[in-house]
Amino acid sequence: MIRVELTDTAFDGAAALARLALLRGGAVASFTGIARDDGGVTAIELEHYPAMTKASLDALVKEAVTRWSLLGCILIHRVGVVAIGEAIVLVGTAASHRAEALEACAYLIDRLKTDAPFWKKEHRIDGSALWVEAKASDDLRAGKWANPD
Amino acid sequence: MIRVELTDTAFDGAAALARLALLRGGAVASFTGIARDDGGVTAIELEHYPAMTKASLDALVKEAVTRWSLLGCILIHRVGVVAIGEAIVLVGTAASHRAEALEACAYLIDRLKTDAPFWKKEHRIDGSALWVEAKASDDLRAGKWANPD
Amino acid sequence: MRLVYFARVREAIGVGGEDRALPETVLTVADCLDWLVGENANYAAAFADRDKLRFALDQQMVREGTALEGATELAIFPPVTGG
Amino acid sequence: MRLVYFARVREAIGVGGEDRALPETVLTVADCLDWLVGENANYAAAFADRDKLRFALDQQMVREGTALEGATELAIFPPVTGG
Repeated sequence: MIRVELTDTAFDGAAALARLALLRGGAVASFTGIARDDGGVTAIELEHYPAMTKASLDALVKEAVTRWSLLGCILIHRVGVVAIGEAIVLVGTAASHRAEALEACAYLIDRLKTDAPFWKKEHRIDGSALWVEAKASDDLRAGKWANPD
Repeated sequence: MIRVELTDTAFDGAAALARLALLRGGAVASFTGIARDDGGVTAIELEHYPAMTKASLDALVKEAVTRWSLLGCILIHRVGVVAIGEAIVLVGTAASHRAEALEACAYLIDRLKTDAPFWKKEHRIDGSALWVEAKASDDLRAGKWANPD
Repeated sequence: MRLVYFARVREAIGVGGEDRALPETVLTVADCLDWLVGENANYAAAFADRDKLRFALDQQMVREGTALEGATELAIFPPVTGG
Repeated sequence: MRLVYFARVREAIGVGGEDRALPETVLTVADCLDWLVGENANYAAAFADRDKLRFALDQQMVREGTALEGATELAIFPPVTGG
């Protein structure tokens, strides 16, 4: 069961994950990225590259499913304006054992942060809006997945 | 918000995780271990050491919260008979950033597998019941957390 | 060639996309940037810090040195910040 | 000393726990195992493979060589298989 979805409205992560638990695997791992107010942020807006985004996420999921022989995988990402406290992204993985589920989940969130064409703009209380800067640490984390361990 | 719980009935993992998402952190990671039928298994029974179990889980959670400065942590583990398909354990972690949440979650499930006094007995279709053998790979995984990286 | 821009680059140039007939001499992504900068001041500002630019050719991430060859769409954007 | 057993060890011995007055000479967990084995054949079977035994003294995981000292409860069990 593979589900890759872009959505411009809040999604029910719990329901999505519940389906992974039905795949008779022994392990389900998940990561939820939440819009966070680190001081003065009212909302986070996600711009993306429609013709490429879904394809890039599909490719990452396909890679993870193969490399960690996943029974199921979910990747839901918001586009447009996300209110503080709402989920921006959900990654869910199901496998027979925990190592595969945990590693594939970390792989997907690390890689999508450096490979999927999204850009975050922080809307602030004072009415300003700033593009979020990519973090070098994200490139580092993505890099460590380069050669299959 | 820290919640460590032993329960002899099925629990609602989704509701537990939803509370972690309210802690204004940017990242929530989770792991669910599910009773799996790898051929002829009808149920899995968990024996545990009541006087020690909760204390050992509390200690692991305390260590994870400190080491990865978690905003919240959940650890729910079943005791008694668990039907195939039901969750045996849920680990949930909330932090400002994904690295802390993901690593703390993997730490907790790896360490509880070698440190928490539970023993699994597989009940099989033919009426037999076999104690599950501990896996050397579990000791290996737990070992890698020894020195804080 | 269809050129598409996103985020800070789109804002600096002022449009999200445009179609351009590229001269024969423009062979790589880098050549294309140089040619555009020569065309219009806005591009100079948008492409000022090339370390802070990423590229996709027909929706595949590529480096600056990649040849355009038969590609139909070149996207130019800042490092991605999704997730 | 309160002795408690679990899983395969409990089944091999036949009881989940018992109270025993340990002789002065029993100083460590290992001594205790040796003494019990001397007492009753069931213990010999239960403790046959010491690599497959784990111990907790007053609910703290310990090794075979750990001194009993003032501890009140010694748990003897197979490697844990939770999670």
